[in-house]
Amino acid sequence: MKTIKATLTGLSLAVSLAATANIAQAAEDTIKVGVLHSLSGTMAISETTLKDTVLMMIEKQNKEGGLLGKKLEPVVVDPASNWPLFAEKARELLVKEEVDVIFGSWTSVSRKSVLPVLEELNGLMFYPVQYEGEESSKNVFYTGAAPNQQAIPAVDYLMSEAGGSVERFVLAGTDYVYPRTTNKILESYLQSKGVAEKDIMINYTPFGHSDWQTIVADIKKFGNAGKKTAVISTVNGDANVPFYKELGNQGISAEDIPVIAFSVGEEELSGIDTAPLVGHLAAWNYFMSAESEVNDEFIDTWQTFIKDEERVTNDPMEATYIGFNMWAKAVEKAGSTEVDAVRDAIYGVTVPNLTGGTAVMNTNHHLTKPVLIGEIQDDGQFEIVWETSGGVIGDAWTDFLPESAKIIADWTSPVKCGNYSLETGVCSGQKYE
Amino acid sequence: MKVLQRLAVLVMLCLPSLAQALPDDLGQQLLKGSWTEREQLASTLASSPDALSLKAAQLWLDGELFVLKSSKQLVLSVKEDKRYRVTDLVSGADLGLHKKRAIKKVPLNNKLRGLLRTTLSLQNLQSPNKDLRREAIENLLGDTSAESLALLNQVQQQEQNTDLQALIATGLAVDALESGTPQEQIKAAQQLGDSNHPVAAQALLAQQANTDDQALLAAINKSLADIEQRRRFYGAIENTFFGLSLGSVLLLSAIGLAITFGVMGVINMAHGEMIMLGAYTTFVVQSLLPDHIGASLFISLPLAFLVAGATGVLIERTVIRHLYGRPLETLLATFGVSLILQQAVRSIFSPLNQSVITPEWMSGSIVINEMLSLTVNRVVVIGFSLAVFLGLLFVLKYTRAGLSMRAVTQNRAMASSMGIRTGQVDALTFGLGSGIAGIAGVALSQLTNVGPNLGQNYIIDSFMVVVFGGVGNLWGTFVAAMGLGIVNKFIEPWAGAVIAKILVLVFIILFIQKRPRGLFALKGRAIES
Amino acid sequence: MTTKLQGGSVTRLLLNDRGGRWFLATLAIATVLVLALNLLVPESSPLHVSTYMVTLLGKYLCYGLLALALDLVWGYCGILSLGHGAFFALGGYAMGMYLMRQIGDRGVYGNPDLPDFMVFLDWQTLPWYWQGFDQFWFAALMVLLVPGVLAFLFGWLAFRSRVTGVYLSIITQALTYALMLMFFQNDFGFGGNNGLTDFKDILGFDLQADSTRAVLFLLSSLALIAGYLLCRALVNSRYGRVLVAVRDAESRTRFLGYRVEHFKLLAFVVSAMLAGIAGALYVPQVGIINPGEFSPINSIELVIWVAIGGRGTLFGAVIGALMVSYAKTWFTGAFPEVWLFALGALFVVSTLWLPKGLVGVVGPVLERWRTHRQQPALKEVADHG
Amino acid sequence: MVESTHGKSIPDDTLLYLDSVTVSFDGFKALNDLSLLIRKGELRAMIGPNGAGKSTMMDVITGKTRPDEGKVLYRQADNSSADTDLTRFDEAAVANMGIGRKFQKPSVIESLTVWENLELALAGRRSPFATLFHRIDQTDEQKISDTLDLIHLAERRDDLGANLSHGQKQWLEIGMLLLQEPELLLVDEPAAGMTDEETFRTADLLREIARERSVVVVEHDMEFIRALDCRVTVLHEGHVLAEGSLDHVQNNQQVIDVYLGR
Repeated sequence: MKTIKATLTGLSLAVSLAATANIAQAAEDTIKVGVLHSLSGTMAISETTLKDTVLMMIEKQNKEGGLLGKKLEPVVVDPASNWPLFAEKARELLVKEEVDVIFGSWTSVSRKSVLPVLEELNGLMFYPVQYEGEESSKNVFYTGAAPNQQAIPAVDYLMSEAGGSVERFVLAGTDYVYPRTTNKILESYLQSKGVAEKDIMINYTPFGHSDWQTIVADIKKFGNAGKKTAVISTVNGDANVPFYKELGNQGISAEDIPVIAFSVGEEELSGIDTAPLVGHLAAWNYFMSAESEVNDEFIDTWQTFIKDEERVTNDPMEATYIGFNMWAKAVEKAGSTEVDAVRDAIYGVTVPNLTGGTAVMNTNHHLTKPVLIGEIQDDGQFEIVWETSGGVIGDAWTDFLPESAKIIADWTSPVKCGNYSLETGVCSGQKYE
Repeated sequence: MKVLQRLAVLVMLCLPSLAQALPDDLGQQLLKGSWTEREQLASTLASSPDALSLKAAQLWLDGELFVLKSSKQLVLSVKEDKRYRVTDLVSGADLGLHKKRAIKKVPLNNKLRGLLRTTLSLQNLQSPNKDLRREAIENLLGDTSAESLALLNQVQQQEQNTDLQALIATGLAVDALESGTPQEQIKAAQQLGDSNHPVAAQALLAQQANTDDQALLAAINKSLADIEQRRRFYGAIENTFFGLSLGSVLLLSAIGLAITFGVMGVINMAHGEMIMLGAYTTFVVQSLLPDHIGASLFISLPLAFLVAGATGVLIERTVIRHLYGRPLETLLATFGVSLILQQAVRSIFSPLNQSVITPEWMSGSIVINEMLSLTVNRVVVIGFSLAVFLGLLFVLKYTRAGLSMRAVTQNRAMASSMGIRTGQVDALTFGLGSGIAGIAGVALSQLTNVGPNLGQNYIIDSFMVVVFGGVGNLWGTFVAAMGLGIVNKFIEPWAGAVIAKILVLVFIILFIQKRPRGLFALKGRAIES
Repeated sequence: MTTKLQGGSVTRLLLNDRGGRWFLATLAIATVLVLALNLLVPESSPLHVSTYMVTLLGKYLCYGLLALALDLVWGYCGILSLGHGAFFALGGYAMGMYLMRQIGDRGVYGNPDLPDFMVFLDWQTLPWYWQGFDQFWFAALMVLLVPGVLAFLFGWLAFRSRVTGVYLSIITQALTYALMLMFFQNDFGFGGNNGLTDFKDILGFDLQADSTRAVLFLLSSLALIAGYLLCRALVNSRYGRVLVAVRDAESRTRFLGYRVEHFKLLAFVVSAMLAGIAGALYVPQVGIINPGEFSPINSIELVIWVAIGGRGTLFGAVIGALMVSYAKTWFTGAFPEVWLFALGALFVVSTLWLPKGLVGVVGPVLERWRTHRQQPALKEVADHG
Repeated sequence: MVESTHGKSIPDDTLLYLDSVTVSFDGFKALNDLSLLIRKGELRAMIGPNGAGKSTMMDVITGKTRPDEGKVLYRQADNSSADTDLTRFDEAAVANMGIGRKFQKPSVIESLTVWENLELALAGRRSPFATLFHRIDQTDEQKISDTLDLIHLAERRDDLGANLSHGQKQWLEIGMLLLQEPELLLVDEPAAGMTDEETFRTADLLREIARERSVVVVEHDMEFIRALDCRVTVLHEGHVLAEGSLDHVQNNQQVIDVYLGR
């Protein structure tokens, strides 16, 4: 009942926002903030929340007097989960709306689609989602986790005493770049840890895969071989619900075969009946259950903003929060919203993250932040069972793939390059300046 | 560690329990202590003879044991709207209302959960409840410490139930295979060959690796072969079951379309959204009656039928009515309608997926034996899809309404001249098709996401099924759905999910070449019309 | 001489196609105007057309060509293909592969032989089906051949075994759906979900340069004009009349001694190739091609463009494509939260009140209005012919 | 001389010979061991109650339906030596061998003009590419306008097929048949929905045509048959019930029984 009422108000809010987004264009001398998240199509499920988060941050910032004495003005567009449309919309934001910064994208492909536009028009985008790495663009700041800020620690935990000293691994993922890369990295990492080939099972499924009977049955058989087994899931979005439901029904409990997921957060859980999932894991840089003053405050502001007491927060929201605050700080520091100035100003900027520590923007455009492992609770929350001591530096180019091990990213002189090959000393890829 | 517990239990089983209170700083230890320390505490609590500690252990396992941060007391808590009513574990004294952040759940991870459950379950070796005993014995299997062996032997005397005796026998055999005399080993090896329990295979493999006694090896290999054979046999059964259940999902999603598209010839792109409406109805019912989850599905079925059906009638009266004889236009219009419905749901219920709870009676699985178990919800869905299919067949064949529906769809002019109100009938037919889709939605809400994209995920498959089966032929739809389901499931194991799907599509394309009007096409002159 | 002759044949083509004449004229003028305002007028001036606009329009024109291709088979031959997006996408991939190879060692891994996505899936060598795509002529050939051959095989099967109506529509849908699943696979060697992107330049011209964009836009426009004339020539010939006969009375046409399947096949293949070209021009302008283009929904939207514009009029299809695409661009920007309502309503309303599409409504009105005023002009054209 | 399966001998001037043809749809025998012989330049009327198999027979001859048993032997004018078995060819092939068919319900191409309809039917190469570059020449135009006069549609040459009256459609279709220049015309109920006046003109026309071609007419209208004044075949339940002059068959007891349903 409550949800419905809440969502109804949500609707009215949405409409009014849409209105403002247009009218506001008339307003003079504001700092325009582009919001490039899918509000329709398959990705709307995840991205709409981030759109609202940005709007909340902007509202908050304006209450505190805006930036450089100007008000912030959101420009919301809907790329409709259509990848070419992302490029088109990005261009529209930069050229037609002349926004000073863009917060947006979720899927890798949408980012890849926007990238050339950003680089051509020297735009600035903050990308708030965990991703496969292997990229560092001059015009993008990656505030989500790189593989070494999620996958690697997760494995370490599983192999640890507390994690149940797992010896056998199922790498289950949706068949696209993020899982492919992550699993490649994990594979070589596991082997470096002395896990045998036969103790690793890799399985890929299409997007939105809904019939998991066979695969879950296979996992069960794989797990019956005696050794302690765990599933590392990079299964994406919609496919998760049927996956977990099947796990529950085939009686695979977290104690027998724990599943640790990199794409399942509070938001996704809010769409699942979590009772059968208690004990399954997730690795993120933030959990709603994290205990800190800032987090409590953030949750309160969010729930009042979205007018829903039950509404959850999640890791990409924190990433957006950090990204936004860093940008704001950098703008203050640079005294302008001019992209190059902001970029130079933002390196080394630290802002509090929601888990109590601070996040630092490194010169490879990735963050330093802590990694947490949480166990799913029956209330749809995560119980934090493990966390890294201090922050982990986001690594754009993983050390566990032969080709990318040679490459580093550093946007300050002397390197000034997103993919600088230590071997050849050449900066390949981007071609500006 | 294990040894320690087992010993404790052994002692406890023999001696009368002697009272022993909880340490005062237990709360403090549990909260601040390391995971290893917690494990210590867990096993002592769970294996202690004292009732209170056992209760504490149980609560801890169920995640209902809290610590009041201020006083570090172990407490229970009950939610009273925003606040939590806290009572002391030991004294049961009421400690008043507190904010959520004032209390902390006693930390628990999978390792602890396992530890607590196994240890506690050992208490149940004597329990009158068969399943509890089974669980207890399961915990002893494959763990060959002398103590657990002693326990096994002990329960073997008392156990009456034959299944459980078999289970115990397996456990003992595992041990014998590992550490018995050669004769015992061979006997054990042969014995394990008849067991379906995974530990049997594990033990055999383990022994196979580190023995060089030829006789024993022979016995082991024979037993392994037997087990493998049985596994393959049950695997095939399981696969067929998977196929049927996938088929039943296809059938459910397609059957409504078999009417709106198959019978009426409306290329109904909004069909998926009708399914979606049904699923959302379930969600609404559950959120309105949170205390009657068990019944929610039964309440939802008629409601879903009404909601989707009514929407269907509305669509038919406002849009499709004007488009008869122009099937392609119906495609465009209904596609528009589907966009509108999706967005409507997105706006009303938020774009997030909604959580639909699976009632108790539909979760878990029916265990045939250790090698084969069928998940309950799938069984239910298969049965349900059959029921819907037959019901629909009945309505169309043996009811007046069904008769007039067929009359109108087959010869509109004739029907109307016979005094049938074609307009009404059209509306009813479309409503029926949509309603059925709604019902399907209720069932699918148990298997997959309930979200704005739900419909999109099923629409294409639905069309494939209907067309493959032969438009306008319900039996065709049925056979097509089940057939495709099973084919898909038998390809999947060796080709993988994606390739399986692709192959099925290619198969459909080629099949249509052979039978350009689907499986159950009408021959002869009828083709012309 | 020859030019005059061609001019003559073109006028003859358009002699009794007033709508077409106007359409082509407007298109040509608009193209020139846009280019002029983009390249000659300084950015500062309000008249300046931004490169964003040019690229956007270029994209629309590609959609237009695609819609034209579908109208040839659907409007004139009664083949409702729900999988035409597949041919578009295949053409796009062929071009994308060329652009990929053009990157050379400027990829992020600086590997001269392999595209980036192959490098981090540590493929060692270039798969055979990528050979030759470093040559533009080869890629260009493939842009035509791949869709053409697929259409030929598919059509040959389907038309020979007389699959018609909704059955045909559904298997075309199955086709594009299967292709989508294939291309989504990373093992398939086309970049999986990310597809092909991060293009640098085409035939040595920087893809991000305004001039290159302008040229691509111009090419799209020319392709559309040429495509239109080709289709017009087809439907005006006796062949075209047979197509119409097939659409209206297939079996009758058979009894007249025409091999219906051959006629369908030719139209289908030509249409597929046009779609391929559209895709090939589309990719360098949007800068990415990924399996999403195969999604059945895209093909359905394509059908809707044609229907809204007016089926069986060729230029109607193009107009429909331009209008709906523009509407989408505008809606998604103007009311991002609720635009699907608007689009959905547009589809419903237009099917209810414009059964013959825009052209079907606007056409006759203009016709009447014109017949008063256009007589002399018409004679003139006629004299040329 | 060719031997039929029944050992019956076939005269040399045979154009078409159905040799014990059987067709069944899901058990129901539409044609039951039907044998029929058409001579060159013959005008033949076929009558029979509904479901007698008249249309199915035409389907079999024109290659639309494959018979379960039996052959359809066809002797083209040019090579009278070899007989072709039509059952091995499809509609287009059969049509191009010189067998034209007019349907029961008139089927002209509605969105083409009368002229275009006729042009479409015009004998000539039928391949897509041939049609692509086909330019109509003087003689063809002459042929078409002659036909237009013959079928009295000269003044409607530029109207769409859709806008013709039922009768006119029938005529147009016959016109199309003629332009195909077939050796054998199969005409299914040409007089249906025609005024008496039209009916008689149609009869004359068919007799006219039958001078240089063979014509098989299926019709219910006895007046029309009488007007044709030719050999009549009565079909019943898929085989020949009686054959001979109209009077002869009308006095045949079986025929009477069938028609009066005794």
